[in-house]
Amino acid sequence: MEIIELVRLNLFSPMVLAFVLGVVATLVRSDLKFPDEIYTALSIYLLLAIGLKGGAELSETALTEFWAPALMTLILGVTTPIVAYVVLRRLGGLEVADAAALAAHYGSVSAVTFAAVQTFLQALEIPYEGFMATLVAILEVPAIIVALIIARVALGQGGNWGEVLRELLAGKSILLLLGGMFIGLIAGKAGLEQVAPVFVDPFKGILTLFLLEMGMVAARRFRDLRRVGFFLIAFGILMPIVNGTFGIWLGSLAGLSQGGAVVLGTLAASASYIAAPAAVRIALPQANPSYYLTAALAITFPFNLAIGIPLYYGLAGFFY
Amino acid sequence: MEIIELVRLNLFSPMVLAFVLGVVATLVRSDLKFPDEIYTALSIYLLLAIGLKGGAELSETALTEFWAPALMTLILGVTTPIVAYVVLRRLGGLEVADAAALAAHYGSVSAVTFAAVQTFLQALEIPYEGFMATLVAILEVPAIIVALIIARVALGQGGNWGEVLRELLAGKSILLLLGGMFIGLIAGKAGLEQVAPVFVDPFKGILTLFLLEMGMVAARRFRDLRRVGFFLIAFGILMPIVNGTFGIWLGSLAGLSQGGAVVLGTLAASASYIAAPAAVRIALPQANPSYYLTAALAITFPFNLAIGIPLYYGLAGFFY
Amino acid sequence: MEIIELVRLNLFSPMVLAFVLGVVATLVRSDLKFPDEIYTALSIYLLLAIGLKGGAELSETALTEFWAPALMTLILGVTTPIVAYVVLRRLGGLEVADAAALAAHYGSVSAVTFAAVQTFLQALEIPYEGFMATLVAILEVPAIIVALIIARVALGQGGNWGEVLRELLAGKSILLLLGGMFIGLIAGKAGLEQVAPVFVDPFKGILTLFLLEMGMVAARRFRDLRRVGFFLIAFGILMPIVNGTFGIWLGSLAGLSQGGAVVLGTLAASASYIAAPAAVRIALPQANPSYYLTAALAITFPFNLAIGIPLYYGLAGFFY
Amino acid sequence: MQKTRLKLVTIITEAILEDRMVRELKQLGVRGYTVTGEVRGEGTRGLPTVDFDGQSVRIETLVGHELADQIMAYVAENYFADYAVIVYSLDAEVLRSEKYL
Amino acid sequence: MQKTRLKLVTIITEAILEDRMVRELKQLGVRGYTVTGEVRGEGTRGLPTVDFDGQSVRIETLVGHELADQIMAYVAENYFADYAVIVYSLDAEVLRSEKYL
Amino acid sequence: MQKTRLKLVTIITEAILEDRMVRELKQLGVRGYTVTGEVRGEGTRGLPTVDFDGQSVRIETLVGHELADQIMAYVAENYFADYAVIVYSLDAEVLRSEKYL
Ligand SMILES: Nc1ncnc2c1ncn2[C@@H]1O[C@H](COP(=O)(O)O)[C@@H](O)[C@H]1O
Ligand SMILES: Nc1ncnc2c1ncn2[C@@H]1O[C@H](COP(=O)(O)O)[C@@H](O)[C@H]1O
Ligand SMILES: Nc1ncnc2c1ncn2[C@@H]1O[C@H](COP(=O)(O)O)[C@@H](O)[C@H]1O
Ligand code: NA
Ligand code: NA
Ligand code: NA
Repeated sequence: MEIIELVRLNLFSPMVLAFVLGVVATLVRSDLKFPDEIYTALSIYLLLAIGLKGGAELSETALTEFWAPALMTLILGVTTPIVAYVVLRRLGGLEVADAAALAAHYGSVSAVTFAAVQTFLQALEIPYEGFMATLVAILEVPAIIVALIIARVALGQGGNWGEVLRELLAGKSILLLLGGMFIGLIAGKAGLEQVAPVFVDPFKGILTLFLLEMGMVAARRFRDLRRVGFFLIAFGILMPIVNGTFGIWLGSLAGLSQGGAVVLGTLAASASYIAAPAAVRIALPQANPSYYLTAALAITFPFNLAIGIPLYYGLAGFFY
Repeated sequence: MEIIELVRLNLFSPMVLAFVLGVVATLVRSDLKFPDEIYTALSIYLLLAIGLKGGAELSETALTEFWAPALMTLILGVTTPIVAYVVLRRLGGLEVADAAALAAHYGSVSAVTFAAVQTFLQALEIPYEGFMATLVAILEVPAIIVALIIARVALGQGGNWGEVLRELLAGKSILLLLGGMFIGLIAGKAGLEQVAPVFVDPFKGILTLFLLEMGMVAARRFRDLRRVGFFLIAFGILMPIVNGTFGIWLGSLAGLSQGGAVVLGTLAASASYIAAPAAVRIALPQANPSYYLTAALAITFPFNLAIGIPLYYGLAGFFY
Repeated sequence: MEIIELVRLNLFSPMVLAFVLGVVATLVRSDLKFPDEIYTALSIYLLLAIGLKGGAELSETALTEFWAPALMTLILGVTTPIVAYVVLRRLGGLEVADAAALAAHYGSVSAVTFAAVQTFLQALEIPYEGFMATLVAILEVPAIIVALIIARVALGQGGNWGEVLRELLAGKSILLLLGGMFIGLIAGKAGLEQVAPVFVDPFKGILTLFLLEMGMVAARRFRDLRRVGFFLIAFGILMPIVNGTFGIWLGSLAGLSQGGAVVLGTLAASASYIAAPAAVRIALPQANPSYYLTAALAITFPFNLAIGIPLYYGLAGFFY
Repeated sequence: MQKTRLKLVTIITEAILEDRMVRELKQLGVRGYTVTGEVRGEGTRGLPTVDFDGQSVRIETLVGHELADQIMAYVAENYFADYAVIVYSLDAEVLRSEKYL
Repeated sequence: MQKTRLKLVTIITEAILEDRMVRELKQLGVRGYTVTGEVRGEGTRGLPTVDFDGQSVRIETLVGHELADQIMAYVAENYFADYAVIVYSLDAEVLRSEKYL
Repeated sequence: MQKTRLKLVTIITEAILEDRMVRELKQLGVRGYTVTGEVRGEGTRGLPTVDFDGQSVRIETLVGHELADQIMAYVAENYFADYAVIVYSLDAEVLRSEKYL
């Protein structure tokens, strides 16, 4: 299939269309509001479900298959924030704090984008390794730590490192992903079976509801697009393509299947908007949240959802 | 089957019984409370699910089948509020604003009543056209506009019409219905399949939960029944029967199946309590909300749910 | 199977592991928070689902099968709080109000523990009577009344008994259990079928989510463990074992299957933390909530969930 | 426009007491009240009592000076001993004072 | 640190009016506001009107004395007749008064 | 009954700061506090920062006059520069003043 055809297919999925509906709802100033509690509940669900399935798959994975992709993911987590930081400082001329904050977001990962690429591949019936969810967890934290270290060094600050690290690891997205994985690993596929009518079958539907809300959240950030300027818009589209290609390449080196490499590329291309904003807001308060939230939510996320995912799939063809 | 038997069957469905349980909970002053956020979430779900299914069906409907029912629905939307207004002014002696407010509610439509009639027909295995959900969307707005125009003319008011219209069309129920339909139309039946474990299979169960809460909401209005008086109680029962019969007849003229005509009749018979109250409260603030909310929620909705639906089914026999 | 093996099996179920994850989340001071509204919604769901299934089963049960277990349950509800009260006063030296409050909790029943034992038996494919949910409803109220009477007599108080009784019977857990049962009874198995994708299939998954939150709630009580002292910790473990054995024995006398007796034993062993705390807080305000909530939530519930249920299963072997 | 000084009496207490408090406030003579559910907090009593029901509620009522004192005395007498509760009053200015008195 | 006395104006009204009120407050010149959703209550008008949307909201804004009076007059004029609404003002002390004026 | 004048200090800030603020308030010496979650608003800083967590919280604490000033100064020093936050204080009357001091 042509990339253009894949994009079309992807755009016409209920998930992407629900996101569009959310954007429209905000633009026409609808009184539609998702209660915050429901948003929280849906995100708890998504993270736990991703973890559970990943864990149950991992319980049947041999360590020999797993170590190379895990290592490559770690490399991604360390290198991508450094590259992003340099680009943002040199080419974008951003302040240290703002550049480090953005680097943390783009080095880390978006669990919802992971869910979207899974759904995309399943619709095309392209197989990928079951343990990819584990890589989401591995990719989430290191980039944030690396970016914060860069900022500390550049700004010469000291500060309460232990506390920041604890908050990061006990943060809800890591806790739910790792916790779910741990449950899935111990309970195994038989255990997952018992709760499949909640954590497996409705996954895409719940994701659709979540994306409706995400569309509203992202659209509220559109107003800030002018404020962040052209450079950041370009960064929010090009950086993911670079990181995505890099991720696919590392995936192919690690011996992942083509589907697995597409997932790893998408993970690399995605920008965090749960774990990273929370950590950055506390540890780097002087960084302007308009920059990192708008870039991650209003530029990179919709780009990946609509165009990035089929694009990475197309790009993977060059490595396989 | 006799109507009386149908009523019995209908009354003994989990949906109707859940409504009764909600009424009982309020009457015995139980501490059972549905969090508002859950109510909002359930209604978002129901509207979106109705839209999605309608859209997916519409994607396989020929325009030639669809235009006549759509036209008849539009006729319903324009004529029923006018009739209701005249009845309320002439026979009931209501104030202009109160009569127009009620006319808006009875000309418009209740999506939950639509869900209930669907469930009823499915239990009896009676087929109906898949595009009926589209008619819900078509029937929702015109009556409100017609009623507001009547009030404006009768009261000689000017006012910000553009704003009222925008709020009406961007109102959450229209947005979710039309938005869902749009998603269903583009994603098609294959797309719907992907999210069926959320938007199709659990529909009746979610409706049951929603009706439990509706029972509590309706029962809180029972106290107002004395205040609204005998005329409005009679209106809340007889107007639906008139509108229902009219709807069935127009449905039969439009060439709908018998099941489809029952649905259209039920739509005509139902009174809005989401879109209409919101619009009326803003555009006709001087109308007493006790009248329209009590009539729609505490009289007409339970009547339709328990007796109206099987009755319209019985009445349809005379036209087929 | 050995008890130790059963315990292991039970501990490795997703339900129990989710509880552990909740405990861990609180201990590492994660920012994971379950919105209160979601907690409320999940508990409404669980109680209604238990009731519905029980009612649908009861609709196919002969009264001759049912009266003996119902009677034995009533006996449990009257005797266990008396025994608990005497133990707490004589051996524990607790104040009248505190002893009565605890007696109310341990004589009454925990619906979530019931859900857990059901899940346990289903996983082992051990059959039990369908009407057990009815016994949950029967066991819930009498113990609370008995304990309050004891306190009133011992303290020589008068007070508004009618009001307390009304609040107890209209309390949400009784209302949902009995209401659900009533719906299930009238709608029958065919009615339940219609809503099974919501009230049957996802039950274990929803229970898993609920236990995640329960783990957090229980762990917040752990800090109070020191305050309640060693006696209450021992009471919270030994009283359930005594009550559980007693329940199994009465179950065997009543002619229940072995599975049914395990369920009845677990019910007897469980301590209420929905109906009892609400009633006790109002009717016995001078009793210290730290005692009864900590004992029921932080000691007895986790004990039953992890060890008690397989233990009662093992103990049942001696009676069959 | 005529402004009048009234008292805004606020009670923060266990969620389980909401219905009862409201009933009693009406008996004391308040003409209106506003409840904010789902507040949380800590005081000198320790943990909130019943988690299941949401934690605490804030009940506010605009009343005349005398009724304000009566409400505070009533809460002190009936709730201070056994329940997690605080009550305080603020000076408020309103229009249409007849609505509240 | 320099403290300034401002007015904290509070409006409690039907949830359906939230967006409109906020828009109008901005037009009147407020520099900020805070909304607490999901409050509930009773007054002299009886039942809250539209259940679907949550019941009432509380809108609070810290403003200077003059604007406070204007807001109260505005609400009285435009909402007292037809809507369930109350408005009151409290004396508040703030730092950085230029932020609010 | 003996009424005492205290200060009701209110902080409205980003939800993400709730736990930290509460910890720091306790270190400053408050004996109790009440949090209202899920409030929303706008000020001079623009959009709330982290949507995921609910938007803002209101933290209120009844304290003596001196501690009130300390809290306001503390918030000003540590949060005004980088966070969306406002703090104000009202005069409140309470019973049982020893509970708060
Ligand atoms: N000093 C205080 N300031 C604000 N709220 C308080 C204060 N003390 C107690 N509270 C609130 O009142 C509730 C009951 O307090 P207590 O009875 O002291 O446990 C707490 O949960 C808090 O929400
Ligand atoms: N005296 C009062 N004290 C506190 N809140 C009030 C009072 N009167 C009315 N309210 C609030 O204002 C809303 C509208 O009041 P009303 O217009 O009197 O129905 C009510 O729903 C209450 O939330
Ligand atoms: N004048 C004001 N009145 C009431 N609340 C305000 C005001 N200004 C700011 N706020 C609240 O304080 C938060 C932070 O304000 P700011 O730091 O100005 O963005 C806002 O989100 C509002 O909830
Ligand atoms: Na990334
Ligand atoms: Na109609
Ligand atoms: Na028990």
